[in-house]
Amino acid sequence: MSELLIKNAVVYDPINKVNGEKMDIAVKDGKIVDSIGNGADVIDAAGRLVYPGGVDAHTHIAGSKVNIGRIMRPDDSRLNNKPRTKITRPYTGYTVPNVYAMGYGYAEMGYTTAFEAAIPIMKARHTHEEFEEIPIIDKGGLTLFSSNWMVMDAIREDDLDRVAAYVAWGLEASRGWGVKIVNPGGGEAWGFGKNVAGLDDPVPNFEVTPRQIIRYLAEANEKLNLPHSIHLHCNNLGKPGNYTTTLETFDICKDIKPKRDRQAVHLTHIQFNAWGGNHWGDMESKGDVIAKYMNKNDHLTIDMGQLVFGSATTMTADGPVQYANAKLLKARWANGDVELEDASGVTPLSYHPESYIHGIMWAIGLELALLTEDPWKVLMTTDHPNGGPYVNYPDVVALLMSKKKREEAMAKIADLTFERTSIATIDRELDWYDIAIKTRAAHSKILGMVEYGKGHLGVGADADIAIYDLKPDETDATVEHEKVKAALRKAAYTIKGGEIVVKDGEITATPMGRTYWVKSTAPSDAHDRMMADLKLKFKNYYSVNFANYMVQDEYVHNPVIEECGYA
Amino acid sequence: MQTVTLVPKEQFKISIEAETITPDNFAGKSAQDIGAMIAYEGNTPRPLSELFDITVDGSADAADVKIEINGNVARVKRIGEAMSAGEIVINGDVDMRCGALMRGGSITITGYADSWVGREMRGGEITVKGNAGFYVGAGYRGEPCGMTGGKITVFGNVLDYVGEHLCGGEIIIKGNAGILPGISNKGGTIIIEGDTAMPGSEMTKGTIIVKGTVTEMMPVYQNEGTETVDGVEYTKYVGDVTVDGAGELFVK
Amino acid sequence: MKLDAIFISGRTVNQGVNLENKSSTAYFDAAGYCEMNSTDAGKISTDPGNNVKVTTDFGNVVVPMRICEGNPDGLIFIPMGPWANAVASPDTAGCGMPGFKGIPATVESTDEKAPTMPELMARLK
Amino acid sequence: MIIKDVICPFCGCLCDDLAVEVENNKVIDVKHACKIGAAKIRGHNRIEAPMMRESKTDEFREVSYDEAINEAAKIFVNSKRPLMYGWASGLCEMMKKGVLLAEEVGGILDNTASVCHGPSALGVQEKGIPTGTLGQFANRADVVIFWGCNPVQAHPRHMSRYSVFAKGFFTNRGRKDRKIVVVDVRKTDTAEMADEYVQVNPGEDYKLLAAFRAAVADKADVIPDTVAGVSKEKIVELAAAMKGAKYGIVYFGMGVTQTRCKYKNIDIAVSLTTDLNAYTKFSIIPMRGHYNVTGAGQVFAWETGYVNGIDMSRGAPYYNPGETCSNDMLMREELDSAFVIGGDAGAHFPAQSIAQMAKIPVIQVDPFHNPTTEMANIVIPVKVSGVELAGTAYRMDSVCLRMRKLVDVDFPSDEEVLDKILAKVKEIKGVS
Repeated sequence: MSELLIKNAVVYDPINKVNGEKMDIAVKDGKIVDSIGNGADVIDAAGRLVYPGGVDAHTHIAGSKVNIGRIMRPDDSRLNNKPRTKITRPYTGYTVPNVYAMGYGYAEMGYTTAFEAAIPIMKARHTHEEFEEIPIIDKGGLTLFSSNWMVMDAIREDDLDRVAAYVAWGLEASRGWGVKIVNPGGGEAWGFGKNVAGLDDPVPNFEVTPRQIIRYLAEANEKLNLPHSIHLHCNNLGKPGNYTTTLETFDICKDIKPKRDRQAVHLTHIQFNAWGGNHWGDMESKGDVIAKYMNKNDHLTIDMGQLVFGSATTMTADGPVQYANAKLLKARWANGDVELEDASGVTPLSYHPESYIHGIMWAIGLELALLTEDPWKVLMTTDHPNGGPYVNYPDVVALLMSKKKREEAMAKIADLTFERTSIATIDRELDWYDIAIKTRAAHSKILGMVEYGKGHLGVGADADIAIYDLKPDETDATVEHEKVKAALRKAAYTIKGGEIVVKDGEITATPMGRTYWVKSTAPSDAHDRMMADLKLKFKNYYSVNFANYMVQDEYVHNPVIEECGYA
Repeated sequence: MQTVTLVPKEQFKISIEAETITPDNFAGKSAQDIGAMIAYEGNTPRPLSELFDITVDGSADAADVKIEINGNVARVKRIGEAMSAGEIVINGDVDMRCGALMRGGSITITGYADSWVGREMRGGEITVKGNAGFYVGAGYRGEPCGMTGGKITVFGNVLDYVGEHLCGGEIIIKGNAGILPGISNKGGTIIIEGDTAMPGSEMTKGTIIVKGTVTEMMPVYQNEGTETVDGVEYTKYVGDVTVDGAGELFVK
Repeated sequence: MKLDAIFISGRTVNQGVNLENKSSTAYFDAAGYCEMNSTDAGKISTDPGNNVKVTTDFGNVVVPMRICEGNPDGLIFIPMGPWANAVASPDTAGCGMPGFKGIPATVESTDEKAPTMPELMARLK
Repeated sequence: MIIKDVICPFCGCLCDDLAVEVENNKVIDVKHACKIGAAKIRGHNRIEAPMMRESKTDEFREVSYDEAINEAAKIFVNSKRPLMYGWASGLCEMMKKGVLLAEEVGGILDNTASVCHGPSALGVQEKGIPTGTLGQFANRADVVIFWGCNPVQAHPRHMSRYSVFAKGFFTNRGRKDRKIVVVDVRKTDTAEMADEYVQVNPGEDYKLLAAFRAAVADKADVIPDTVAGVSKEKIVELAAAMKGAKYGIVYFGMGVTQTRCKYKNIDIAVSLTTDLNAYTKFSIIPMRGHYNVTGAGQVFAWETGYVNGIDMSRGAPYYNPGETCSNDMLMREELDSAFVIGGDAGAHFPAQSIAQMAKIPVIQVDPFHNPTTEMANIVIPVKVSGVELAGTAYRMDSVCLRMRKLVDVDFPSDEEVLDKILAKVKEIKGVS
């Protein structure tokens, strides 16, 4: 591997508390080193902005939901088309890009790691087949446990260790990195077209409540000492008045002591869950109330789920909400329930500034980020492609950094929005340090990927580096927001594992990334109890045999395996 | 005024994609410039000069450009794609997607127009003197809207799905139409002077008038009695009730 | 005497069994026949095992006849395969799918021999 | 030795509970499979060696793999409009190589769905598809509708494993817990064992489905006395039965995709299913034919954004069934070569389309002699996927499994042949 020296970089590396210092970065054998010989290739950053490679902890980039989105939407696949070149395969698609555009698009923006937000265990092989085709970026996935019969049965029998044993087994079966909970219990109720109304509404036929599902999985998560916390999509998403459920949910893990230096729970795309009012007519933002809670509590992190006007393809394991949206908007609707495990739905739609509802949703995402003081607590995401495609991240960054840009955007948004939100009154403008936290550092930290060299530029980190064509010292991001957006959209350089993969926004190399997964162990007696129940379920209820279920090694060519378990 | 005349040099067998042939692209260009433009014969790029004898008379803006194609272009696709102004006259048959995404100007086809003529049309006018294929004035796969404006007139017959996902504009078929004309019509007008079958399925808005015979009716329309349109009495149906449709279907 | 009928085709177990064995006589037995109900068979005065000639606007084929009382009057079935394709419509109706079902046809009894698979394909070269 | 949990390489059921006995590298017995699956795994007349011929009426002459591959590469390089059809009997691994080759040669990538469930994808593009995994239906469905499909003949173990006799968590009495309805133009074997057989006039499924929608929406007054040969009473009665289901499932097949109105039948069937979700839980699923045609659609979708009929001639994929599928192209006589791999165009295209293939060079990559072989100029035999080659396949409900290798043979795999052809094409074109 070659050696590389990046000179005169203006570096923002929050994990190492580097805040816009001009420095050189030395790279050797794909890692950041403190110094190298003088034979190395040199990139003169010449005072330009340098970030660690972007990390996206919550995005839908691979698997059965993304692919039914593609199959359903040739109208999307025909957008953003680029013919093949010597280096790149063809690009297709805007909200559901093909696997090549998926990887190239992230790399062009200086991103080098992305985590798939939902893997149904029974369809995990599909997710990994797509991982193996997405070029350049490193990947991992969050495995769904939230309406799983094995989990709910163990909870009903108050057998926490058996819950942990199944989580350990499920993560290995799906080659996943963390525990994903979506509308806990609702997926099972959706099996007969129903839903759970709130945290204490028992799941039909299984007699456990969403609160219990969250609590047991959170405790199991810590017993197993997993690198990431539970990753939770709250009940009642997309319903006016749902913020009360969200606040109740926040409290569930308040007393849980995480085993690692991270949050006890991460709650995702909270924008969709921070709605006041009782119905569409009186819907209003509760972003401020959520932010107040965030400012008073440290056991949790959230991510925005920012809305971007234009086309989107909503996809989530929250089957009921996808059906409700499709019915309301008369949109196309795919539903994909997975036996014994979870629901899922895919609904293409588009967001319009003229709609005050979409205006409120747009505002809430920004309120969460701007009203929560500590930037580490609120990650920037659009829940790609639910709030909007990830290629619009630079637009969201510009909004966070510039009140002027917010005002320009607000001019086109329905007036009622501003009676129901506080966005127009917020002056805060985030700086380059905050943005580095919200687009790399905090993502890596909540995932437990810092020790794997992600999201920072300290010695020993992976040499994943983004150089943007903008000089922080000579650019007023609060005013020149177009320049900010353009610079972040096409990186001057993206370096992945020490190799230059993007130059002036164009792909120059397409190495394959790695897949990170967790191999954790629970006590053997709990494991045996779990396996007995699991074998019974395969015999009686699964439509595939146990021997054909787990993802095999052939599907993870470049694995990085975190080993952990009971202390 | 600028007139561009194209005469195909050979009988093309493999379809040629020639989306460059529009008044917008030819405006103010010389025969040499036009000849250098690339069309694709299957996977092979070929300059227009290899495919057509090109003569240019005068120079003008798109609105005053007239392109005349004399000869068989039954295997030349996408002529007039996304044109905004000017005129194209095709003396003969033309292949698929003629006038797709058209915004303005006019296209006249004296012979047969293959499928997807006027696909996703926004404005302007297309006249087909002969017959036309499937999906006249329809949309692309998965798009909620096909034609949103402009006018298509076909003197002969058309095949199935004419005006599918029509969101606006007007389609007049003087001959017969195949099955399911005006399916998912959201607000356009279709007049079929000949016969057709199963008109207006999933229509939510807009108008379909069938002056000939409807050989098969969809079982989803409310009979509202008779009504006279332009002096002719029809039975008026409103539907499609399964989509709470307020479309109006006039049947003899 | 010619019978006007609607032609359809489709899978059968035996056609499936011989899907990878198509140059065998077993494949002919599995896919080279025409089913109709006994009333229709009576109309063209033929018995099971005798050959019938099926003709559509797109071609004709001779195959042995079998009785299937499940067929309504005027409906004939030839399993998917070269014999059915001899009379199928190449028109893809604007969506890429040719015409394997609902094709107007005529059926008449015949003394002609039923072609083997290679013979059928040879007709097209 | 007995290899257990074997996955069957024949139909979309992808049964994964087979037991195959192998003795010195030969399959000698297959257990738990249906007749069709057992026949495929036992295998029979395979093509022994690569062969070529100048004209399609000549006798084949045996050649080396290299000679056949070089000739195939030349045909590709000289083609302006090469069709690349089939893929569905192969594994996902080789399909990815097929996409790569199609991009390099600017070809038309199409799979067997275009004569099978291609129209289903067009219907999904209009309305989406409320569906689930087969075990979801086995565990929950109490109203089961087979519309235009005949699993007794086409998917023999479907009813016992998934749809009719399976005993699930909420359906532990199996058949007794289910109302089976069959809608077809004739009384098939599946209709014989149903609780209710609804005979629909050929080509009129679309109107019948529309009538069901009206009945479900309590707007039966617009329904005439009979629709498509079915009485209004029967339509209203069945609509009520559907609305009263705890969990309804519609299985549909070639009866609706191949008949008049084609994809619009699936379009409106999905709408009916979606409408029913306002009253109860209803799903719909296509009865996919080939064991990995679903995989072909999945792989092509994540590689190119589209499921079949993919025109790569402009360097970026373009999709438009009715313009870019195999039979569209053959009908318009605009192909100058055809490459058939993991599919049998000769046996499953209309004769008039095959007549066009007779005029152009045809390359076949397949283990077995079949009607496409009769049309071919170059034949390259390969391993039988799922028997002699391990890899990935997708079941009809998009659950993907890994097929095992049961025996070793010294034929190359289809993937290896594709790699070699691509390398030769690049060499001839002088690209790296």
